Amino acid sequence: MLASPDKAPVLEMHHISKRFDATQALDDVSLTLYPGEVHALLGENGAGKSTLIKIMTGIHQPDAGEIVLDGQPVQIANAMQAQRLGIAAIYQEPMIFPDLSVAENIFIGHAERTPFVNWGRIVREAEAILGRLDVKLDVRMPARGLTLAAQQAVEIAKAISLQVRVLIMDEPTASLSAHEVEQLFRLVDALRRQGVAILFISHRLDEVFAIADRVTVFRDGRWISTRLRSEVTPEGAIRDMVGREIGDFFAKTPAAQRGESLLSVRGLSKRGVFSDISFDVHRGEVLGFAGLVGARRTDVGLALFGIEPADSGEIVFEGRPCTIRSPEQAMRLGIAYVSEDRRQLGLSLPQSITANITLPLLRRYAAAFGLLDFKAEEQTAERYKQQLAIRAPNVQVEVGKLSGGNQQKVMLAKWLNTAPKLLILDEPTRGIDVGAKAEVHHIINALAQQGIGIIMISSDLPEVLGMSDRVLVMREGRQMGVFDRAQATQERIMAAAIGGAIPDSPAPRADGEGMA
Amino acid sequence: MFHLPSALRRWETLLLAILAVVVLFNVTRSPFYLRIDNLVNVFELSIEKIIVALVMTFIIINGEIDLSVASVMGLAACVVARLHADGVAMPLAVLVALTVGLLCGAFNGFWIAYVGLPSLAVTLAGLIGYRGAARILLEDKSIGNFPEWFNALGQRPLVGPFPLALIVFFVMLIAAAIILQRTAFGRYVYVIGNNKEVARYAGIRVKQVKMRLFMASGLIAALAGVLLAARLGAVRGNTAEGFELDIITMVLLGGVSIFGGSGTLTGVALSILIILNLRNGMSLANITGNTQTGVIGALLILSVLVPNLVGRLRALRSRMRPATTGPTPQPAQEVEIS
Amino acid sequence: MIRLHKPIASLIVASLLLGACAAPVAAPQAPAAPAATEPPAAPAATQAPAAPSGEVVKAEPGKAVKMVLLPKFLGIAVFDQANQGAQEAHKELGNPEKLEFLGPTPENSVAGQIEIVTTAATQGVNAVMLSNNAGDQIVPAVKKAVEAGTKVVTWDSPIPSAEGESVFVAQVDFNETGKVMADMALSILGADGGKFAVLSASPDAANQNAWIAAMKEALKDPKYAKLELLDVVYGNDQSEESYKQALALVDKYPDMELIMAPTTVGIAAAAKAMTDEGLCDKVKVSGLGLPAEMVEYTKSGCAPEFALWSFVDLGYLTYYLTYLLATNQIEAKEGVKFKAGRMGEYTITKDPTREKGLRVLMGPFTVYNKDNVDK
Amino acid sequence: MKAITRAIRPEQLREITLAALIVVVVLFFSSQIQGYFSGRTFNRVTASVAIIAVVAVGQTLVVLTRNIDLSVGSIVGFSAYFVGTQLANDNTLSPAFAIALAIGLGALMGAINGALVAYGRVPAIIVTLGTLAIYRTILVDMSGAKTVVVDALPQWLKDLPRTNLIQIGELDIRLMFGLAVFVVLVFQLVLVYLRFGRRLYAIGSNPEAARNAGLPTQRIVFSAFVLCGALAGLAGFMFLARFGTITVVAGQGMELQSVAAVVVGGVNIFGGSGSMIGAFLGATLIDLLEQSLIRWLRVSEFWRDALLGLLILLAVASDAVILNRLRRIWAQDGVSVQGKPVE
Repeated sequence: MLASPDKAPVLEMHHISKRFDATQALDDVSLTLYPGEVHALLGENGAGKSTLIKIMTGIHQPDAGEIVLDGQPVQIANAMQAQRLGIAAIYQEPMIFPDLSVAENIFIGHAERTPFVNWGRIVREAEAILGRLDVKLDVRMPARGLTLAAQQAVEIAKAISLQVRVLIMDEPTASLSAHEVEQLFRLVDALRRQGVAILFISHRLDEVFAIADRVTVFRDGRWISTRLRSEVTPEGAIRDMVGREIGDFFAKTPAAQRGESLLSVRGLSKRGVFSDISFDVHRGEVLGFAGLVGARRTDVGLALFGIEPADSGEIVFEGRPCTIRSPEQAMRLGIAYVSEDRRQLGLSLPQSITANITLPLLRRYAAAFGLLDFKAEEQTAERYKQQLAIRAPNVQVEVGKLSGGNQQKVMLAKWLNTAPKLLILDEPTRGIDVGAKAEVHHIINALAQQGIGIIMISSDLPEVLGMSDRVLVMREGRQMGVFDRAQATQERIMAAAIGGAIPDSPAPRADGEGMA
Repeated sequence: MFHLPSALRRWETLLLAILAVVVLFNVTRSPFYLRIDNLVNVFELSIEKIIVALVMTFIIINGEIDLSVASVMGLAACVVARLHADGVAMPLAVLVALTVGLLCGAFNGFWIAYVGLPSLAVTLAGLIGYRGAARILLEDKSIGNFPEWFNALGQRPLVGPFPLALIVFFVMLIAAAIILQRTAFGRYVYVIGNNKEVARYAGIRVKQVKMRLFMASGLIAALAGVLLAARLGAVRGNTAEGFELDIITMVLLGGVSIFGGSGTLTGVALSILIILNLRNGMSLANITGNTQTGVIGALLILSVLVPNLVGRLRALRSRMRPATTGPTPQPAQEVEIS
Repeated sequence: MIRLHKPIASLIVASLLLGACAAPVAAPQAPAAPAATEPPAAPAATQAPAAPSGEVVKAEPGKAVKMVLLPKFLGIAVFDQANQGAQEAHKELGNPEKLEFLGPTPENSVAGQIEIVTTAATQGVNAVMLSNNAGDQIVPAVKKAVEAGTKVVTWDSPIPSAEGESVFVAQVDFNETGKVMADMALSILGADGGKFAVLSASPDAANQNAWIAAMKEALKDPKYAKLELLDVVYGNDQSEESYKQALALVDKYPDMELIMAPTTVGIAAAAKAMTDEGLCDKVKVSGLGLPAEMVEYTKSGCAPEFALWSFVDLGYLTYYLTYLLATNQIEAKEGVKFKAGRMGEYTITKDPTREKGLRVLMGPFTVYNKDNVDK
Repeated sequence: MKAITRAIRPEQLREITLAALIVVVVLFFSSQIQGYFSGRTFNRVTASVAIIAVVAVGQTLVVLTRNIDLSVGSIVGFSAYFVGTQLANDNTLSPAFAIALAIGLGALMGAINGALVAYGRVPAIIVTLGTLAIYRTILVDMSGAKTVVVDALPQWLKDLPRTNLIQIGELDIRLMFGLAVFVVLVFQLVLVYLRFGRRLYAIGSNPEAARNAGLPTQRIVFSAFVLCGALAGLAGFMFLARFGTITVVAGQGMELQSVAAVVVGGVNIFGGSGSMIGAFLGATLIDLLEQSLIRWLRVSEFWRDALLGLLILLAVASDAVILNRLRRIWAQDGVSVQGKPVE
């Protein structure tokens, strides 16, 4: 299975450098891909992975260096040419056309040799490819409204339809649940057997070790190491990535004793979305929400935050029954919601770090005549910049220019600044690198210890298991059970999430809130 | 190789340079340009448009558009005239006209903010509908003979050489700049214009902000309409017809993105100065009619095109030279900093 | 420089004219008007009272006066014709300054006219010849211009309140226009009369409104008893809208036999609409039109009769009058007579169609029919 | 319900809603205006909607790509005037040449717009707001204020507007209307069955993804503007044929009319969705309302615009509300648009 040196490499990148303004994004890096290998590329955000991908797909041109395809030096001038050369990429943010049908999304840009669209063929082939992927979608429906996982599936189908020779997968699993990841891996395996070279980028080390043949690590735009999987350990890889040792992540200090009940939810329902959700969150507790993508966990979070209020059910917050119809209302109660989608829902990208952090409480910064106190705003931002170790030259930097991890920290700062009593975290570590992930986990831990109740929605199973005091599992809008830390195992949660029989040792305990 | 300091790449700097050229041209070409009465005229002749341009700046930064402003101006002027002709006291008539403007804005705002219709569609309907309402009020009549004090407000200097409308404009300019740059509301306008979901998820009452903006737009358009009535001393059904495109042109030349989320009042103020002085200069040089609008149209295009081309030329040059030299303008793609 | 001498000059002119007697309004000769109506005799009530002098002032050429001819907007044939006439007079009089022909765009007419008047005052232009499209909205600008020493003479379309305006050069008598329209209607519909409707420009068009009002007034005459005016609609001087409105009139009033359109755009669009829909036998078109635009329809019998005046002459006459006023050779006063080059003698009279204001009446109408339309 | 919602796609739903609104308008005015429900009304509306429909088709192409063309009115005027002048000077020019000239001129002006937007990267609204003024200025300067007069035009052109394609009883299908319908249908097919058409949607739907997918976005946007200009040029020719007398203000205001047609027709102003049929129905609905209101004796001339504005708003609103309602039913019917992996 290992890449055999006897095979000729399909793609070689030699001594590539690329600079943007003041940032040296890539500095003399080289990478070789062999047919039929899965080559994992590791590195913190900012290590230069994205830039390398964009050079491979023709979006950027290198300042220096050489690209060799099948032994021939090539110039990749644009995305179209990259496709023709058989290089395709699946990005971490799926690039779909919401108004086009699923089938067209798969075939746009390459299916037609003539100026005409052969609808019959497109639909048939799209169905065939998705069928192979084991994804059931009406390929004639517009892609608008597809979940991230479904979008990802469409992207993968598209790459497959391209019959690529080099497939770049930039965090394809970021939005997939464990079960979906397994499916994806089966697919990657199939592609590998067909001789496709796969450049696989992920922040989830367990996945990397499960699938990769070779592992290359970048740091700060430089090449650090390339090793066979058998020669590398997780610890070693992390050391290469961050240049230092990282302590045990995924480890919440268990709540010493369960605090008083902060939020109590009974029979929360929203027609057509979720129904009969009941649980409690106590002060200082992390309640994990596990489930497959599409299990409607986010919708429960949105209901609690008043974005998409529930139709029925009881919410008791700090002992007082209440209805939450709008985010302002939720904020007044002391609820904060950190969205899963940083770029679309979480941050105003062209605004500064400061402006983003102070946004929810902006009116508090109004001094005389309603004028904003810029100095106070900046102080707040500086405080969080230090507390959360946000890496940026200053707090006036546009948030859009930060790495994912730092953006995530800005989001956290934004909501911590509202001094929440209940913090809803939706995929708090999606798409951020190991180092940042550990830092986020430390922050969550610290917050819980301060007595904040936390709901953590996550598709990263090890994270859920490591960080939660209890785990609520949802499946297709229904609550499948609540597990204590002690009883929550990967197998049992997966079983609940996919609707199989839950292995019975140790016995699941109805947790006061009961099972659905 | 020429090196532009980064300040020069900013939109406002470009506008300032254009303004300097226009002023220089005017000064050298016409002996009348620098006369104080002419300089007052520069503003006075378009004062109502530039007042509305201020609130239009907010609307466009917010990611919306209001095509109905000119019709609201006309309607407010017609309301004043109609009520005056029917014997209503002038102050009351003005008050009613302002209320009507506010209601028009609220009507627009309701459909846009609460029903969620695109503002282009709603205000296009408003453009037709409010003009129609103005027609209903005045039919084929022209109403004037306003009280002397009312006409004087529009036609005579109030402080120094400045008439009321000009003072209103400068006060509003300062107020608008403060609101946009220094208050929570102004920040909301930007954030919503950039991405209204982010705003909603931050607990900002997006609908309320939009509603208020359109109400302000209606109110200020009505105020401008009343000022116009005072300046012209008479009102007809077609008063202020067609002003919307001029107003939008001013805002866009000011560097406000039509897609919302960015732009500054400094830019809009500069763009107003450019357009007004350019028009004045051309008028003084006896260039009128379509040629004037054509020149302004060309300026609008070139002001965006030229910096784009220069930027790409520089990018091209630097690409052709070996790597690690000078910085290249590459604003399009995000750069990771970590 | 001329402005400096103004008070003195006007004193001289005034004394010259002092004590003269009024003469009846001259019926000016319409040059090459193939089928002129009777010369519009001024109604008795508006007979010009005694003027100080009967002397006809002949323009002294060669004086430098800066003048601007300001049409409603640029790009329209009739205004260019007026400019032709004005340029002709300009050359005749040997004014060393340039005659500027400045105008706004159609969609920005009101604001544009105000701006041009204001700028002209700033530039120290001696006189502006204005075809007013802004109604009384232009008054403040005109007054300021007059304060600055710029004379404002209107032509084609006056300032309704006459404030600030020296004299209005009327192409025809506005009351006469109403009568001519009624006459044409009678002539087309025949002695039995019939029903007709008016397709006007925009509701804000002062000229058209005045003419329609005059026509309504004229219709009260028992002579027109059998004519019935059904409706007044507006095509906003746009081909598309006028065309639509003309057809709508046909649909709305099945027994309508004539569309009267006192606007060149409207009449052409209406005639085209009737032609396209094969309605010419049933519904005729008349009004004010440009011969070149109407040849087709007059010959086909769709628009058997329509009227207009010469815009070239209007520009020519306006220039003469304005030149005389601006050089202070005459004063804008009732009874003042002057000679306008090839067009002969004219007298400034009270304007009977407005409460205040003076006018010089050019006249007369030329009524066009199939015999003279293409000449 | 399920069967219906499965059979109908959202775009079609929009068209059905519009068609229903048109029926409601016709029924309402039939009860109000004598002799309204007749072939004559049909003839009036079809003859009048032909020109704006062609412009709206072009506008739709551009709007689908998340752009806008405000210069169409000036292009219509320019091409009507220029072709009119040529035909007036030389009556022997062939119809084919005249049409080709009109389309070519329009395409040229569209190409300028397109080049500035696609390759100059200037926002479309800025470019076309500018060329709206510039094209008109060139026309005014070029014309010397002369008017194209009917008398000077060749007979075939004068006859064109009254030429029937076919006549069904009282209903005249005019050649010009036939041409407009043909244009609508051709471009509807282009949108559905041509790679080019689908790419217009793709670009409007997600410009960044379109670039990443390797679509030649610049060329496609450029082509959309060229086609829009060409169609405006064709509309200019139709304008010339219909009105004969062409002054330099010809076509003024068509930019907003075409945008109104497109918006009422359910084309998303932010690109990515909509159809030619929808735009055509939108143009028809507006024209129908206008034509009906000017024939409605109950409202005076001065009430017309106020009512028209209100009705346009209601059309847009009802369309949006109905569509939302149906979408919700759709969702609750469980016609899933979620991608749920199945074991």
